Amino acid sequence: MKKLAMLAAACICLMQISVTGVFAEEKTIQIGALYPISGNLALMGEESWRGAEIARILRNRQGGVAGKQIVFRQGDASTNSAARSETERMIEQDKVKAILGTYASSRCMVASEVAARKDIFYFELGAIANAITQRGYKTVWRTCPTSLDFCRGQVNFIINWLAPTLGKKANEIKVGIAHEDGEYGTSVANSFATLAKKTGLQIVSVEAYSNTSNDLSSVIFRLRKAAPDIVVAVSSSQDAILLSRQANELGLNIPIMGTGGGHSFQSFADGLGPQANGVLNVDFTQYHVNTKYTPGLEEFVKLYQETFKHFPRAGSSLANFMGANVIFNILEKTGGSFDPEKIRKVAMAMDIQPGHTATGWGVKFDKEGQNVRAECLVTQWRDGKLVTVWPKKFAVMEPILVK
Amino acid sequence: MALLTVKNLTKKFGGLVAVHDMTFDIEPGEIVGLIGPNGAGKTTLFNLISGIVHADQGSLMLAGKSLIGMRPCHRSRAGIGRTFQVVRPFDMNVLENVMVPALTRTRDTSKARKAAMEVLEMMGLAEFATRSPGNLTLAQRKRIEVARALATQPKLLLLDEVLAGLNPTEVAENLPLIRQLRDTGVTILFIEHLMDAMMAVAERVLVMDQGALICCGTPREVTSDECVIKAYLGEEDPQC
Amino acid sequence: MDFYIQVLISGLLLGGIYALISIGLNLIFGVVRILNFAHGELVMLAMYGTFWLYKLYDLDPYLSLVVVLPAMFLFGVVLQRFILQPVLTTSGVMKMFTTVGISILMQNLALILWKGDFRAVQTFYSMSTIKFSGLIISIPRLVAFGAALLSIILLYLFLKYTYVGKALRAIVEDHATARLMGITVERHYLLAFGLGALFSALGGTLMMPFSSVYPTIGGPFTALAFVIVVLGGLGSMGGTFLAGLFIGVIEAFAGTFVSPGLKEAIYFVIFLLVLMVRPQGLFGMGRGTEEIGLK
Amino acid sequence: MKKYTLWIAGGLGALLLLLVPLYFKSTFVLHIYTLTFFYIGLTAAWNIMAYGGNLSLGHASFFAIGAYVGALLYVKLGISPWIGLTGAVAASFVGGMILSMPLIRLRGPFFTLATIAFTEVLRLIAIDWRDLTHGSAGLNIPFDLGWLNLTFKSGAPFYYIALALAVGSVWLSRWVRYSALGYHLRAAASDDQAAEALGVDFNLVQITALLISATLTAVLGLFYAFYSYVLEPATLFSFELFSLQPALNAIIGGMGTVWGPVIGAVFMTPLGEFLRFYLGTIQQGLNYVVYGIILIMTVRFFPGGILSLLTPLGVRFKRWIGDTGDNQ
Repeated sequence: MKKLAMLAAACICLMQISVTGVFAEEKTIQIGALYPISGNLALMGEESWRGAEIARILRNRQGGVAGKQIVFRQGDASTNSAARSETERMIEQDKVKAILGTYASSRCMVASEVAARKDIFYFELGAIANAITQRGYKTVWRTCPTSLDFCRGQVNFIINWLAPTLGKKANEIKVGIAHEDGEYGTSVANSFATLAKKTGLQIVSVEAYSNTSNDLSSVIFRLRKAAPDIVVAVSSSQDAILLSRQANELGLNIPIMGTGGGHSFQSFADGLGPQANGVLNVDFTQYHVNTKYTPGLEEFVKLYQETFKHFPRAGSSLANFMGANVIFNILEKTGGSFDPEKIRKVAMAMDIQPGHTATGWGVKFDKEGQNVRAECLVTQWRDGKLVTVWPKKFAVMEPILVK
Repeated sequence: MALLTVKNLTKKFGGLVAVHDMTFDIEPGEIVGLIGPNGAGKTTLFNLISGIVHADQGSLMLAGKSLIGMRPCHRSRAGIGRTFQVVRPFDMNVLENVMVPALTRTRDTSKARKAAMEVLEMMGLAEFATRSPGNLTLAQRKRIEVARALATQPKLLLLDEVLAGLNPTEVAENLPLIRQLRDTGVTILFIEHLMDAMMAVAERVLVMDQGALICCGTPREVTSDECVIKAYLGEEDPQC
Repeated sequence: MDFYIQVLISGLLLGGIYALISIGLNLIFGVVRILNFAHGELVMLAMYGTFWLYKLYDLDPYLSLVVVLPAMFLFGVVLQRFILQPVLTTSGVMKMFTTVGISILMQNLALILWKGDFRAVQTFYSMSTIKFSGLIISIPRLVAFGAALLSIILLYLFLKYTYVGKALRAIVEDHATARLMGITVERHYLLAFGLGALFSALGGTLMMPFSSVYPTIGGPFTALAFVIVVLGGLGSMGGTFLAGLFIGVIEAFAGTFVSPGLKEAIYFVIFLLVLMVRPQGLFGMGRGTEEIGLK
Repeated sequence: MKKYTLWIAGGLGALLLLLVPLYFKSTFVLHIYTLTFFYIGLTAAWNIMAYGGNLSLGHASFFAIGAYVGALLYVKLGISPWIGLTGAVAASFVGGMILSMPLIRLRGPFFTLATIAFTEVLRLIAIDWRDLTHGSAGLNIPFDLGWLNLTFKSGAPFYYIALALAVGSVWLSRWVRYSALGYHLRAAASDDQAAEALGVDFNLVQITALLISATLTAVLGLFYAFYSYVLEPATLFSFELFSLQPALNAIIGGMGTVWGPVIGAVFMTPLGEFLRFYLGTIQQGLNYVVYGIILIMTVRFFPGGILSLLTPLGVRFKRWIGDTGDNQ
């Protein structure tokens, strides 16, 4: 017993050194930026962070918020337990009063829970799980669409464009779902199922596959057997290419509609080449869109290329850019103060019509803090570019049906 | 009532017959030697008795209870202690090495520690208790093997060449030990190549050759039996 | 009916690729007795090598073999010589943890150097297929299957008829005795690790036409290779090939007729059962495996 | 007087540890301590099996079994986690018995592979069996406060729970090592045939160690589930976090000893967090590169772990206080 106690004394001083890196407090607005920038979500985590970073640089060039420069306190949510300790570190060590972030729903669930329990504002700009804004926390807000909005975009497109094109009524359309079994794929699959019931779409098969699996032939075979009119795919990253490749290899001539994630990556088209033509995708706003309704998009892309030396890799940076600007506008109106009541009043009063932000979304928060005017657009890969095809207002090309 | 009764014990490794149809008894309190040329099957017999190797045929009874099918750990608890020809100490200090078998008899570590110390004192190893077996002489390590086997409070102790590799003075020191062990009530069956040690200590001797028991009797009878001599020295035309 | 045949064919083709990846591990695990946790990373490194040769010098994946294979052979030798050789005398556990360190190092260096992007190679033949009587066979996968078969045969002949091959097999059975027979065991370890890396590279490169690479792709390959090597039996090349096909077909049928989510679980269960019933593997020769913990 | 220095230092250390939550209000620092205590417990539990020479890389399976059983009993049936503990212990006992079959037949790397496969099977089942475990969507533990529900507003209660768990685990690990089971395990590890010949029932001893280790891990898993209030298979069954990390702590701390794994956990856990927020933010993945290098260097240059560095100090310290060097 005596040895344990002696050891404990040693470990306390060890821990003192390792955790008290307190940063100096200057005249700035400190906001926490929590994204998974290492681990298997590193790519999309970093892309999402870049969107918020561009918004911060732009706003600071225009004088910052209420005369103060905005400073991001960086956090790496590589795992759930990392998300938790980073959130607590940012709140205590860096004294941030608001945090934005996250891209991955499970990281956001943990981080926003920690923030809510300390009455610190949590602005989610990219994670789509419905549950994030359904826990009744006053301090959790979300500017981007939920997985239900994704499915609403898909269902509307299927009913209003695909059905007439195929000459079928809504309840005759057969839909197959192939989704990775992580939290992203599961939440979209569940949302789609609920919406399909309401609108009469028949779901003929739901195939969940492990996101570490390197072969999807069995998914293709089961879809071939079910023979749906369209396959709704929810792929995390490389499984998007894998699905399309093996669909072609094994003769599954059915149109595929992705749900963001792997299908929104430029490397999806680069890897597939001509096979990618015609693959549909529902996601945040992409870059080939009718810019009349997305003011500020060109400016974002210009600054992104200036800062990171290449074209944005996915729509998630744009979504984070738009969300960060919404937060900065709120803080502008509250004069830089993070007082919960002030922020809540200003946020609830916000009322921007669709087509007046960089992503084309409107901004109107419901009582649970969810932006109800965030919607998903249907895009299609055409000659290596992801062009918006639906709804008509945002479309730059007519959608085509490629078997 | 014999302590150990062996009937038609046979063991084959593939085609090679290691032990062939052996039958013998050992009475409680006896010191029995086991001799034979290299490869006669002596160690295999020890492995059969201690359960490391399972017999193909024949029966093996200890104090009336059959050992066939019992795993080595249960045979040890039934009363069979054995040492290995090549010493195999655990990587712990000497006292702990002896405590391991002692702890199969009692769950209480302090009782086991006391019992182990007693055995070490008897084997004259008490002062090396906290040393690691690695830096002790071969003779001392051999005695640790015996001490470990003794700590299981065996009825029958199988000693596998405890004197091999020792210099004459060490042999002289260890020799009385065997009789001393028997006086504590343990029956001893021991393999040894040193004839004078065998003659001095063994009351009865079993002779093995090519897996078979070719002769048994007092040391003097055995050394004058021509089959034994033939087995050791070989001869021009085999008649025996 | 041809639906079942199609599932069988795709299972066999998949099995061929799995065998190709596992041959390297059989050499390393069999000869050098190291539970190599960085095996999947060797495959990943070769895939990145093929990708960059394609992206920067427009070199076709199949041609890039000329560069990737020798490079990976050298990498394997260097890895064994400077990182694993010094710890060879420590316990099996320490060697295993060294390879875990190597695996973590390689994954994150890949993340730092080449970012988290998934990269794919786009060639005219990656989508080409042969179609007859309703069955479809993808050509790049067939090439990979052929390469696996060829490698097994070549390796089998090498191990059986060349002196070096016999030396390696002797080491697999009992490296202590092999040393007594005058075999320079350490030098053969270098060769075994180099060959292991080379065959893993062959697997990685031939997969590029129909697969994409990202830093953490190695993990599932490592687990898979262990399952196949143990099922196939240590040191038995034929065993590895048949075990690879076995797992490929199991995965295809389990995924199609049970559930795609559970196909990996099913072959891990089979792995556990075989490990308990026949630890030396379905086709292994059993000898020489006591030393590393088989009853 | 010298004789009591150890006691005084010990007492002081214990007192300091108890006062930490009062001095540190910030939950981040408390979180680091709590996480470290959890890892001390987990490494000590893992170490119990290591005495017998069996290296499991599948302890995440027992950790997750404990977490899920405890959480599901609470969320679905409203049974307080304190009662749920019995369920967690029972479930991990069953898991342990399943894993005991390969344990008897296999040793060394092959047993380690069996533990990895065992965890993988459970992880995939947990993901696929959505209506029980909610799969990857995750199981949230509702936020109703109270000791009975193991949910608190401040970080202090869980600090003390984790501290108690750590002390308990280390005590159990120490008790096992110096008990009959401990000696038999160490004997079986160094020479199983010789041990068997001396009456050590090899299979029984190894299975007992496995079951103690499994149930202790499951208990820790349950408390961790309520501490982290979001359960999902990817985290709880994670190979890196709960199978590999305890083994790493033990290796770097000092294998097969009682205090080695404790030192390993105390050294590695804050280091992991420290590396992440200092290096991780500078360059993606840099912290893991350093982590990998530390691992390779430890195995290469001081296989005995930190403890082997400390023992010379320990010996000098013992001589200083005139201790006759008992053999512990």
